[in-house]
Amino acid sequence: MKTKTPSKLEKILAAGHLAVTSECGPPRGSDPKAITDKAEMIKDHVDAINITDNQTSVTRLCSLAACIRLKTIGLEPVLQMVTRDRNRIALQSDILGAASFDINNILCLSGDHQQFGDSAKGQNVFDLDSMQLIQTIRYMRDEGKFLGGDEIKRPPRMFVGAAANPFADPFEIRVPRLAKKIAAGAEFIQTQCIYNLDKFELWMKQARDRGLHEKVYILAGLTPFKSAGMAKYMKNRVPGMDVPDDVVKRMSGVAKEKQAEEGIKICVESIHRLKELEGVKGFHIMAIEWEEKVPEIVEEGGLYPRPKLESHSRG
Amino acid sequence: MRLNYPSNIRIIRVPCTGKVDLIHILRAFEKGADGVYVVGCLEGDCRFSNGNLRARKRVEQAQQILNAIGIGGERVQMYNLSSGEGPRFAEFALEMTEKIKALGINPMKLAKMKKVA
Amino acid sequence: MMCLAKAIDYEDSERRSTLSVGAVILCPGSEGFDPSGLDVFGYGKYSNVVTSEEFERILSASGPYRGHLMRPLDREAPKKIAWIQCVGSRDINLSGNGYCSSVCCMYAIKESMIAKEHSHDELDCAIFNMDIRSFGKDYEKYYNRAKDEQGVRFIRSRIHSIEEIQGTGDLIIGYTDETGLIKQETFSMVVLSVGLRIPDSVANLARRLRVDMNRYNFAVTPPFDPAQTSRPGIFIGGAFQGPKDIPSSVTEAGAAACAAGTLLADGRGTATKSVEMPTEIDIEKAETRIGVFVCNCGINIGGVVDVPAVADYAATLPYVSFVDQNLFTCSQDTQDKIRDVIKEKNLNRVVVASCSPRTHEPLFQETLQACGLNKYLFEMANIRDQDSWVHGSDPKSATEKAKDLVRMAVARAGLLKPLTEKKISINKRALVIGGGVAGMNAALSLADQGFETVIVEKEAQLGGLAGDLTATIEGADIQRYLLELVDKVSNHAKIQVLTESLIVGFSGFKGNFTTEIMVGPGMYERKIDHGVVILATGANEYKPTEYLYGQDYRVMTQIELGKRLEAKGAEDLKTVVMIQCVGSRNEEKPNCSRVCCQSAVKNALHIKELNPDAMIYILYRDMRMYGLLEDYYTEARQQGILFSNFTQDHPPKVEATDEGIMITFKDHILQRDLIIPADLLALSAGMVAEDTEELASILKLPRNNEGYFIEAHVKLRPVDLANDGIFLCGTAHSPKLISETISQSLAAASRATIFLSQSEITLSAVTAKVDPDLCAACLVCVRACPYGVPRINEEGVSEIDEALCHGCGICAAECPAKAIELNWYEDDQVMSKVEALLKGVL
Amino acid sequence: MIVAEKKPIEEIIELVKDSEKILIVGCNECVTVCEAGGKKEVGILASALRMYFMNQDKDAKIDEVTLERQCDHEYLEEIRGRIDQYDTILSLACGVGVQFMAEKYFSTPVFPGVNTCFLGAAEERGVWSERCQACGQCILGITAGICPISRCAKRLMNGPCGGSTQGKCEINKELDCAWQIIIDRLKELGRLDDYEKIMPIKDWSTDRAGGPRKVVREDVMI
Repeated sequence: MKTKTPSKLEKILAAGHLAVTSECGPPRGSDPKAITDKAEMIKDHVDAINITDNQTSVTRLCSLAACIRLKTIGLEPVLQMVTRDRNRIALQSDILGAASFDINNILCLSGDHQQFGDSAKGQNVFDLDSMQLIQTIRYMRDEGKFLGGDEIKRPPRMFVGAAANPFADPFEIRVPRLAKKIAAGAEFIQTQCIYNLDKFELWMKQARDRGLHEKVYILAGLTPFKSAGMAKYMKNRVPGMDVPDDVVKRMSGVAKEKQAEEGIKICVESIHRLKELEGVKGFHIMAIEWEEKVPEIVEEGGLYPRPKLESHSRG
Repeated sequence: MRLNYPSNIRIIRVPCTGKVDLIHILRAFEKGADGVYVVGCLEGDCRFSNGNLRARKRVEQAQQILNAIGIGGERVQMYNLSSGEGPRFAEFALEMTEKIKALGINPMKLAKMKKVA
Repeated sequence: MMCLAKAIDYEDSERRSTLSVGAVILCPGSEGFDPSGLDVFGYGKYSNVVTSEEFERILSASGPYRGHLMRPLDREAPKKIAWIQCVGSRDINLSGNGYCSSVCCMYAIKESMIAKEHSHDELDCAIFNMDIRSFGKDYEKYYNRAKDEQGVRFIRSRIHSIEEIQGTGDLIIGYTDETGLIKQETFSMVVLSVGLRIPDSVANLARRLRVDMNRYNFAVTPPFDPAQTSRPGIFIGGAFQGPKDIPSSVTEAGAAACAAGTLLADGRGTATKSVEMPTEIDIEKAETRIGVFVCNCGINIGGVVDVPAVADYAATLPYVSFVDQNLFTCSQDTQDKIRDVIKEKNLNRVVVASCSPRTHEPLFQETLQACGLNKYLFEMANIRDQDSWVHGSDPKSATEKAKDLVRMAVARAGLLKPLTEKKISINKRALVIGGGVAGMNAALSLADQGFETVIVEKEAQLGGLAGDLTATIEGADIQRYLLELVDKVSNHAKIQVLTESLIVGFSGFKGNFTTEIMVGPGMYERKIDHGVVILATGANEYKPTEYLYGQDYRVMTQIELGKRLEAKGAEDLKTVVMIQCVGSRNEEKPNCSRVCCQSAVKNALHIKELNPDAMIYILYRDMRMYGLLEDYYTEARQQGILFSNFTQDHPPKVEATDEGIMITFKDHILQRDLIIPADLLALSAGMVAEDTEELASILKLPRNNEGYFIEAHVKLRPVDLANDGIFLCGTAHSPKLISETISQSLAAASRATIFLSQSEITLSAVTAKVDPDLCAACLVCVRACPYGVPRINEEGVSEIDEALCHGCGICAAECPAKAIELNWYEDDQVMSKVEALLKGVL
Repeated sequence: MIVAEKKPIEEIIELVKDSEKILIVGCNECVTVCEAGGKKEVGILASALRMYFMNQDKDAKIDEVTLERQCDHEYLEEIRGRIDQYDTILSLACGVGVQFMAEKYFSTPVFPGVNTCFLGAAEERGVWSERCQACGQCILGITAGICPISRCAKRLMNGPCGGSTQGKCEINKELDCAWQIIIDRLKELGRLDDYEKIMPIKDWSTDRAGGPRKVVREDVMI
């Protein structure tokens, strides 16, 4: 498959490999070691690393700086960018900043509402929404222009991604919404954590029925449970999350000290099942504050070793 | 029914407690009343459907305001009884009188007395 | 003590007068049975045995113990009270009163509930009964509440002795329970639920009037003319016709009034004198001159309050031009005096400091009107009920309070404005909804009195449910009666009948309604203007889903059985079983249907008459053969009809076989199941109200859960609805017998006549009014009014129709723009009292 | 209508506690309709403040007036003659009225007595909810008549976000997800296909982002 950007992730996907990505949350402080340490743990087991952008609206070190830090140690970052905190000036400016460090992957999100985080009394921006951010980046890259119409000298060359939540309500528009994001210009999709595999398969089937799996690379999102408590929390407290009762039961059914192990097991089993599902082009493993377990999951999931590509060049 | 109750109560007649306005209650205190209480029909038995429930809400609003300005919300109360319950009327009169005695006179009167002295 | 008002002429003596009248209505009433003669109950011997009438006094706040629950012997609070039912009722042996007194079950339940409420500690109440007869509208729910929520115990039993325990005053009741076991239980107090009887004086009166009475001295009335005694022109209302409760008495009194009114219709208004009111004095430019009249009320006020001091004080108040004090301000000579003073002193506001406006305001207002003063320029200070009566021990405070009350009254009086009471003309036509026995009787009564009446019936024929009925329990032929009734109605010059008609719209107010009707089968629309509405929408027999009904031809309802007996007789019936309370007294339809016990007994007796060898079983929960119906119950037992009791939890089981319908039920004496093969199973199906959901919403009338319309007051206004000008009768109100239906329709017609016989009605001026300049059209009044009266008019401001306004003042208090005032209770009028009271305090 | 809410009496006292001559001015428009600042509320507040000052042993003159509207010069003029008698004006109008008053009577302190909340509707008496943010460029024609700008917590033009759960918003289970309603309504109108049309990036210049706005109607001016 032809690639449009210098992105390593794009190349791996285009070559037909199952891609593996993971993510790191930047620290709530300015110590760069917090990022590099996490990245070092997983760098050999993943193709690219997402850096979250003030996730759950809790203020952290900025995503862009953390991505640059990864770049400096030779890793492949995926810059997550939410439209909650920046207007179109800041968004475009940050995109150019990232491009200047040859950050080649970007994931477009709207972002959690600020009321969940540490700045509930703050304003939100939402000048654009995620769909429009995708369009903006594609416009900057493909047309070489700012939204205002002026020309960009050395436009960004980014592989543009979006999130999809197959489980949010209303279910009937989940696939049309995916189609909409693809139409906006999304080239890869990282999904919400999948626990309800049946429902995910149904979603994927509907996507396949429309041929969407051929227009975009879908990476299945997975998050291992550390404990039964976490499973219950995700089920009941996190909006848009679908954790079936039998999964919670399974986690609760084992002794406390064995629960972490069980969580990894569930995650690995999911990889094996989803690998076989037509349309799944890779996995996005979000081991929240548990990055050390990513290598184990990747290995057990039969996704190791990662493919090696000839050193990527600036095109 | 010639029951005895304290003689410090003056009744103002309204067609329904639903006619009692929050302003009426506040004005009474403004003019120096030590306490005000509204006596309506039993809840669920208002002759005009829900006037007494509205009165209760207004009494609660008055309590809030009186608390906020330092007069004391306890000085205003809502009571309910049916027309045949003379003894309960007397009980309420006694209860209210004792409540107000315990709270003392309208604090605005104290403020005025201080000023005169 | 002499009457200070000199209202009593102690020298007066008996005189004979002759009055010439066109009709007489007998309402002499009944009295409580005196149980002194019945040794078994120990009344008169043990002081803790009291009658229900005495117990009522014990519970009363104005009673001997001021409402504190005590027993007579030692003034101790009782812990356990027993009620003994049917003392002097349903009892041929001891008292000779074979009838049921109809009211005792309900008052015993009521007394037990109130006793529980009055008791500080847990009180155990037990009601010893043969059957609980809670047959009136919504009575069953009250019974259920007593039983299930308040824990009143109901013990089906027969009492054989009551003995006092020496020293404690407690009483041991010895009784036989329903299984025949002899038991005893100790109570702190026993209440005898005594029945009603006709006093000898009443019986003598009736004999003098040559009015026929039955063997219990109740007046005899024909089933289809329940207000008529045996003597033409003499009518009857209340318990002299048979034991009955308050709503029935009020209803039948209305029926008697209607019957008398029909007889005397030509004379209506010929003997009345109308009062000529002088033209009203315009006071708009006059300076305020207030007259204050302070009343001594004999010694009621004067004995406590220093009236001269109050009068002197009143004279010092602003705008007061005249003060007087009277021994009795309400006496006629004082009215004359006040009238003279108003004229002489040019008074334009009057304050009377006396008693309660509730009782005396209209009297004084008339005095004002008689000398041309608007009646709303009047104010009262209640220095009796609110003062002298309640502060008798402290005359000094009472006098000070009286001065305050007078000052407050004078302040308000000064702000009063004359108000005009709107007079509206009355459309003298009546609309009767429903053309059954109830609707036709109501229409006929109105038409016979000269009022044009329109009957709206949804079916193609008149008659309603009565079309399916054969005879009354007394044996009167219902079909013949109905035929005559339909004939009279159809041919009456003043009655218009619209059949196959549906009401689709309704508007207006008392005296001036407009109803839109689609008249079938052509479905053309008619608009009828009328002054009153009589609702007679009726009810139907419940179509059972229980006991194989509709699945086996041998299972039928009582109405169907009545028709079958008429058509086929009973020769072929060897065994008949009847099951009571089908579709009544259950979770879905909690009320008793009132008529089904008598339907069962009526049909059972009819079968026996046709085929004396037939075996008949009636399976019942409580036999509710109230009033004089009890005699038929007694007769049924004497004829060998078998009665067996079951409970709601253990209903009979029914199975269809070739040998017959097999009915399994528990016999309480034998304590085992019996299986009876029956040729016919009759289900005493209850009544269900006609479906009036849409009608109720068009007319905006409230109905209870079972779909019966809700009257203005359960006891005192049984045929009025809360909405003026709309009346209710027949089974649209609740299930009832045909004679009861006729009574109620006459009563409804009588109430309607009060309206229709006036040429105009005067509305209270105490209504809300909107200042359109202030109104913000916010809809708060529209949403807050309990009667849906305010509306935003074409000018975009709220408008309140004074003919519809009930005068509660809720809208005035809620209005955020302060654009609404309630006449006579305007904000400054109300607040003037507060300000006068607290003047100078701050 | 503009929906406002009464400020807590404590907060108002804090604003005016040093004043001696206060005129409380109500408004007979929106704030009357939403029961926050009409003649009735003026009366209640005036009485409460009079009592507060009396209880503080202070002499204060507190007067009441309710104007037809505080957002029109002509109505505000009605109090010009008496404005000098007061050292404080407490306006129970919305933020518009308070400011217009302050502009007009430049040398008299004007304080707000209500919090102006939003442009909304009365769902029933006592319950008001937001329906419009006055963005100046109405898109209701393409969003099935439901405004995502005022009713989506993230004002997403292409919602719903992943937080929409059982028709409710992620920020509050009581709050309807605007996009759920849009989708329901599109379905009802048989226009669900429209959902896949991407809503273009919005021109916010007619919103407050473009600075204080002004509507000038030459056609009605002389």
